[in-house]
Amino acid sequence: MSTLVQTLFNGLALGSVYALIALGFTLVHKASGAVNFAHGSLLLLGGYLVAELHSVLGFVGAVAAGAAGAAAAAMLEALVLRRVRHSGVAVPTILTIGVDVLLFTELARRIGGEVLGTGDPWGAKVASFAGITVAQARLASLLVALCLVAAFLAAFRWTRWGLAMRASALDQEAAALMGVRGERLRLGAWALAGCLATVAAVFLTAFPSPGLDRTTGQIALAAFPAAVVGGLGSVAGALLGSLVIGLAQAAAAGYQQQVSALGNGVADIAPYAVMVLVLMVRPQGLLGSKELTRV
Amino acid sequence: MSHPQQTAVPELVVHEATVRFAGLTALDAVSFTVAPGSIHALIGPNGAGKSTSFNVLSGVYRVASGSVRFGDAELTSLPPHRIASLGVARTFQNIVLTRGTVADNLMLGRHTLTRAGFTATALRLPSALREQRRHRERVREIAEFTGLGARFDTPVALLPYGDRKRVELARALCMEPKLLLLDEPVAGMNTAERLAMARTVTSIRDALGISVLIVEHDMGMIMRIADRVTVLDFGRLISDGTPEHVRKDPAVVRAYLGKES
Amino acid sequence: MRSTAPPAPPDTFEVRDLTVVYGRSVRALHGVSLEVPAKGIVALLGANGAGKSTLLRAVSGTLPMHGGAVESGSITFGGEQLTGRSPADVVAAGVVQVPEGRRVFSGLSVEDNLRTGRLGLRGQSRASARETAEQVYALFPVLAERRRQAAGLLSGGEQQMLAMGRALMARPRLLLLDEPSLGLAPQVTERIAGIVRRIHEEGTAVLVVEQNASLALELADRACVLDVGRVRLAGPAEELSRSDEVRRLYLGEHPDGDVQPPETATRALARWAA
Amino acid sequence: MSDTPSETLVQDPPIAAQARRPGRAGRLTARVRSVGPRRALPAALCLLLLLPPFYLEAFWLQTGLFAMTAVIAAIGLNLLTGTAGQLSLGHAFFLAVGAYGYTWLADHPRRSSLHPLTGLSLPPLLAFVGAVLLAGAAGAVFSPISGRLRGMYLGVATLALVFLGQHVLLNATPVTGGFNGRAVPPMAVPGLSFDDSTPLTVLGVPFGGLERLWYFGLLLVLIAWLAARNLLRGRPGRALGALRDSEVAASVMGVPAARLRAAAFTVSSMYAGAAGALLALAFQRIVPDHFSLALSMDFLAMIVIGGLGSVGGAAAGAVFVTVLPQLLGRYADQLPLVVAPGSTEPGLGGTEAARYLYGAALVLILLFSPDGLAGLRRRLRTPWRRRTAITPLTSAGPQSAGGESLKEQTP
Amino acid sequence: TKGANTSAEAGAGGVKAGPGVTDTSITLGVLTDLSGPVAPLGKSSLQAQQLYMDQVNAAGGVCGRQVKLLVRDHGYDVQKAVAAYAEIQPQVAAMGQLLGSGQTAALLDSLEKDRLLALVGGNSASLLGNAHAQLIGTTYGIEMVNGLEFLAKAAKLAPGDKVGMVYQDGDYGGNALVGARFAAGKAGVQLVEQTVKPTDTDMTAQVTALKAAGVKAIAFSGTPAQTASLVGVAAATGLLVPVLANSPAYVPQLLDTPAKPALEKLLFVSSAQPSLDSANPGVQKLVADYQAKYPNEKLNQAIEVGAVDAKLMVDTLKAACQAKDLSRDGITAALRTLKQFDNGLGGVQDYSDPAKAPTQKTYVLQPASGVTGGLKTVQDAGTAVGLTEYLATAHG
Ligand SMILES: Nc1ncnc2c1ncn2[C@@H]1O[C@H](COP(=O)(O)OP(=O)(O)OP(=O)(O)O)[C@@H](O)[C@H]1O
Ligand SMILES: Nc1ncnc2c1ncn2[C@@H]1O[C@H](COP(=O)(O)OP(=O)(O)OP(=O)(O)O)[C@@H](O)[C@H]1O
Ligand SMILES: [Mg+2]
Ligand SMILES: [Mg+2]
Repeated sequence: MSTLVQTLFNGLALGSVYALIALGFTLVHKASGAVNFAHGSLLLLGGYLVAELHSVLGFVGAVAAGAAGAAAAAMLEALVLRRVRHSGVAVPTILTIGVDVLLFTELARRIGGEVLGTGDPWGAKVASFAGITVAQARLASLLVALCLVAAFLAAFRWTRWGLAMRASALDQEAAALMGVRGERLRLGAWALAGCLATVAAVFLTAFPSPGLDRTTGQIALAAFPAAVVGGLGSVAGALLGSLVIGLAQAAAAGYQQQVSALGNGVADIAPYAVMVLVLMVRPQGLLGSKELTRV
Repeated sequence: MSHPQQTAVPELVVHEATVRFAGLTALDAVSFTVAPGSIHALIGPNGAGKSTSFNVLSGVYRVASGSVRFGDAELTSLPPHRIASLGVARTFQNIVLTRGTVADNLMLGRHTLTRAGFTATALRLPSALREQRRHRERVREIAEFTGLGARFDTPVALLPYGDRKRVELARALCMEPKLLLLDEPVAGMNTAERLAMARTVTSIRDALGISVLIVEHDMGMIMRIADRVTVLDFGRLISDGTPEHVRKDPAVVRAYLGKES
Repeated sequence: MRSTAPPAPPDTFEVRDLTVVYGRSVRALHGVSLEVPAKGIVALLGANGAGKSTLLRAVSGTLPMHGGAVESGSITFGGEQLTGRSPADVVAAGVVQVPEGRRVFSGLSVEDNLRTGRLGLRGQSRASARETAEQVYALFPVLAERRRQAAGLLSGGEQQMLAMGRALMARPRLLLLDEPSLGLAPQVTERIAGIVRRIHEEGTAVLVVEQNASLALELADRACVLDVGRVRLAGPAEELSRSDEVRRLYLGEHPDGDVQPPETATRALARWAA
Repeated sequence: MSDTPSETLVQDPPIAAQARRPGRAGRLTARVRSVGPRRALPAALCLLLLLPPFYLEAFWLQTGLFAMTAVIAAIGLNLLTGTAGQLSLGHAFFLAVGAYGYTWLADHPRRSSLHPLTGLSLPPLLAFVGAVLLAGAAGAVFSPISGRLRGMYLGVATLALVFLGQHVLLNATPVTGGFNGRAVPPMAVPGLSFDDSTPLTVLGVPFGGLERLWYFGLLLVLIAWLAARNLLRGRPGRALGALRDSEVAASVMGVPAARLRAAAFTVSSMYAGAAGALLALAFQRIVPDHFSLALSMDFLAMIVIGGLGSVGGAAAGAVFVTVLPQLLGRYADQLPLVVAPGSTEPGLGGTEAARYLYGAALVLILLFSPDGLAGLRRRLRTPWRRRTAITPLTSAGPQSAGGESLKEQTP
Repeated sequence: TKGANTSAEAGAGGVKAGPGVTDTSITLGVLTDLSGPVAPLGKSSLQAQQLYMDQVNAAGGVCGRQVKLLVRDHGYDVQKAVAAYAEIQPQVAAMGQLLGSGQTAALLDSLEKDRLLALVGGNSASLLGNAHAQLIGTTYGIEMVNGLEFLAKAAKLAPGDKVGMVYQDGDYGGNALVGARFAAGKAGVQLVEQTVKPTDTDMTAQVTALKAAGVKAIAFSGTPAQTASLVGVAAATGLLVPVLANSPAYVPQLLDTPAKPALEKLLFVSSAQPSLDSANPGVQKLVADYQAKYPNEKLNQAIEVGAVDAKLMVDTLKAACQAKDLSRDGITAALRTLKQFDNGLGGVQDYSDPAKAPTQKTYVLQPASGVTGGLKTVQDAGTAVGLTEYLATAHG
């Protein structure tokens, strides 16, 4: 029983971090139509900055600086992509691969074989309740992620910014004709994605993970199935999809022995298996709506 | 090639067609018949369900109840591409063209008339080459006919609105249809161009003997070319008859024409 | 409209010697000049491909999105330079365009579509937004019924009304309409005319591109006919509507009845022998 | 400009419009006609490609073969992405199916160091064809998803193939050899085996396995190239293009959307299968590690760098993406600031330098020429012909093409 | 141009030479990772190798020839490794090092075909039996068998107790698993198995499962980052049991993570190499020389691997020189004459049989901060009681 509860919690905690990544990812996708393959490197950058700066600026300062750095890098990337914004989605998408190569090479060179701590305040502290023991960092990540995502959902639904984002995602020219400053909007979305990635990096590398190493950014890959399971482009979907993926992964890992017939390493493919199953039933994802077509 | 083109143009019978969307009945038990070889107009206020009827006829929407028969075929149960191969072609109210040149778009219209599959095309089998050549000639003929001859190799992205509308018509013609569905073919054209289009439509009917179902808000054009007019309002049929009859029908005047007529 | 004209009064909209190219080499406008006096209505006529939409794009700053650019010339509104400004700047200057082909935000509800109309305005209260929205709903009752429906699912005409309503939400000082009557039922077309007149009376200048020339000439004080990127005719609307040329081409009135456009239907289409 | 109507200036608009048409249309046809003499160039290139086995070392031959596999796979992916607008990140998986399929079909059952391996002992040529069909079948099995999903969505969904594929490769030990992979039996045509066991000397140059394989690879590339070009210009290519721009319009024109999309996916996976089998032959040993997501992303980069929708572009992109890192890796230590591997001096490692240059090249190419190498070529060719080029169509989004074409949306 | 074969012929000093051997030099290939995920290890090891070769060359080289390293970085990419191999293969007499199990697997047949001896930088038993791919030291399986015997004592395991086995999928973990299963069967304890992927860094799920199963000890073969997580989570959730890890699972940097106290308390590492703080003069000299030459580099166990690797190569070449045969076959044959190879760090290894691990002895080390290399020795080199039986039944 407590294994179940523990597994559920692990899944939710993991899912909440995925949500932060998937949200950034979705924002960028909505704003510029591109899939940002450099998102993992942005995350690594944010985390690296926090790790490097926390001894000087303190944890909070370092997170702020890291977020600012990642946001700046993201904006830089957006500025690069700007030049090809009229070239469909494939070109900017591949450009992000190029940016990713550059960013990752540099960061990997700097990080080398180190495992860097981010000086987070939770350390190895744990909390016990309901018969389970969980890292405090995980609790914090769950709370922070839920608040951030809720705030985003609200902003998307009700603020002018959200409306402009949605409109611009649907038809950039028409949005421009309504006075939406698409450029600014896109830069903002990218910057936000950078900030979110930094927050995600901090939680990803906090205990029980050992710290930041050069592979930390790879986790961003899990955001792809999360976003798709939820329905690409839907903000609420990104949250739901992330939780589903997180739970699936935690369950596959936690009940590894029970599913050993499927081969080793099921936890790693669980997100993708779930994604395929969901898409078979609902091609548009859980919260994505069917394409609205009118002719 | 045994395309049903040579056989006679059948009658289109719409019977009690009903289409519902969440909380809205877009078509409410609508029935009308398009006689073979006639130009039949479908008119009505905005949102009356005209385009919805087209969508039903071309298989894009499914009816909640009712039937649409085109000769022996029951269209309501067929997917769009099957309906297309029965000889039903349409244009779109909001122009929908694909990338590429005018020629590319028109050749797309030949899809159901041609057979070359992946293998034949990849290997450039003689049959595929012959087919391509033959159909391209016809396509050029249709382009000339619709006034697109000089724009044959122009990318459609560069065409102005009016020419794009013509490409739509030409593409539909390229399907060698037995029933041609035209959704607002002259919207966005000036009067001279409208007249030209009206002539084109009549000439198509006269030359090919096919049925044309046309949706248009330009009453002048409808009066001039239509053999019969069906009027919809709020998804219901409110009048059906000759242009003269419909024009004088008080229900139509109230719902649609307003004081103008 | 010549350079001898006195300095433009405030809020006069002026296009001077505008030349526009697409993709470096396709020249769509050649030195076009045009003026919309303060609170005037000007109609822009012309055949397909004459460059009407291009002119409006140049004004609203969306040319780059179509691979076009202003090569020379200037566009001013109330003395303010609009040439080369971003679309948002143009909107901020009070110039709002209803684009060709509706371009409503298909995934947004009707209500949200109307809200987007105010995105270009700063510091407007919610109350005034709601008030404006109610006015739009009053103009187009269908839209009120469909508040929550996704705009992409509206019928063509309904979308046209929405596009118009959305532009009105911005309370523009100059409204650019690209074929407002496109796809509208006769009754609604008349209503649109009424609406244009009304907002004009409230002090908005209007530049309307319209294929329905009788409507356009009836509405407008002045008109301007474009032909292959050049101004062919310009003058008071009444005068133009008396011109044989305009009557024949744009009003469909010709002494000989039907026009015989030279290029189409030269030869009947033969049946396809499969 | 006069304020009063001046009738003398008036012309019938249609005629006026017509008058300026020949200009553009004429230039267009001129461009089309200029294709003629260019036939000579590809022919010369083909001849040139016959020479390397006589002059180049094994390293270069192998690099060349890698490039050929990439060319085949990229052309196949381009059929899907460039034409149908369907994104696939699952190509690594289909390469794996081809590679392992060939090996399994051609190899004899044997014991490796750890596990028994199965094999069907088919003649290699037959096994090659079988591998291509197997990859096609794998693609067809995915059709419930590949037929229903569009664009970016499909791209992300196909990620699953890579990861699920890796899982299978690692776990289906009897077929795949597990983590260590398995050795690839050499290609053989009746009378000649493509390995070093039967010595063969041509014009004084010993022709080993790689040299022989080179020509086999060239032949495959040629077939793949021509078939793809024909497909793109023919009926299926047009229908796929229509599907990309508007599903509804295409289906109303008689195009069966789901079936055609699935078919394109299948054909493209067959290309990948052929590439995979050739890759296996060039490698002589296949391991799961190689068929990773990075490989899939490389393919995507290839076709975009080459220029979406162009067969030659895809090929050029493939060569660019495979050969550039090899070149850079080999000669990087001759760059300034770069130190030799293992040196004590501070400086950039060669591989890192190569990565930077590769990343930068990717970014710069696309920034300078968003329509890829194909576009670059067009631009370089035109200056003396007054750059009449119409704005490249690849840069016209679906919107500007279809005017009011449909869009995806998720409110 | 092409076709001119460098066939074996007698050279200076009447020594038969092969590819990569001239009258003045012997070229050895190194295919390693200097930019990828195991770059830190690859780099340390390469530098130690270079250090040793420099010393040998300064003393006159081998067989009157200078030993050169021709290094290629594959960045842990299989295709790059294959390509780089094709490039350097014709120019080298032997491969001084070949790092990465996937890379090695991909090149096994080529090595065989080119009759090229390669010293492999991974210790999976699956390499045993290959005449040309030679692993150095011991196998992961032997590390586990020896280590688990220690663990059984440390955790006071009784028959019927449960022991967790967390391993990374693939060659490395697979080999360790074989050893762990054997040792568990021997001790009568029950193994609770959990797998991880190389990219996982969060071991919460595994620990949760192990805790639920009630394990008394854990055996682990994975990456260093995973070690930190595993031990950290175990300690935090109150699963205070000893953890035994294979040698690649630890790097000194782990002592900078929040898991440091737990690591120092619970982790043990089984390794064929002594810890760097060992009193052995060979180790001390290595450390001193290395620090002198590379003052800014961090120390880790990989420098021992590099040093042993280099010494083995040099001893082999010396033997080949004595046999007057520096051809590839001559070098391979020379390796097989090294029955009593002194690795210079206090160990003796036997390279005469390619099917056997060169040594069966392993140390048990424990993380300790403030110590050179971050590890201290808790048990000197030795073999487990059941090891002979293990070697007889399993591969190694
Ligand atoms: N897919 C859909 N989902 C929801 N409502 C729809 C859908 N399609 C059409 N409708 C609604 O059905 C009604 C009829 O639409 P239709 O497009 O048929 O009108 P129409 O007669 O063509 O009008 P118009 O002349 O303006 O084009 C409209 O109110 C429209 O909003
Ligand atoms: N994106 C573009 N790239 C290149 N040429 C273009 C582009 N858009 C329009 N053109 C060309 O510019 C000319 C003017 O087009 P425009 O759309 O302004 O005409 P219009 O007067 O609005 O016609 P319509 O009444 O059909 O809407 C046309 O010849 C057209 O081919
Ligand atoms: Mg309609
Ligand atoms: Mg226009």
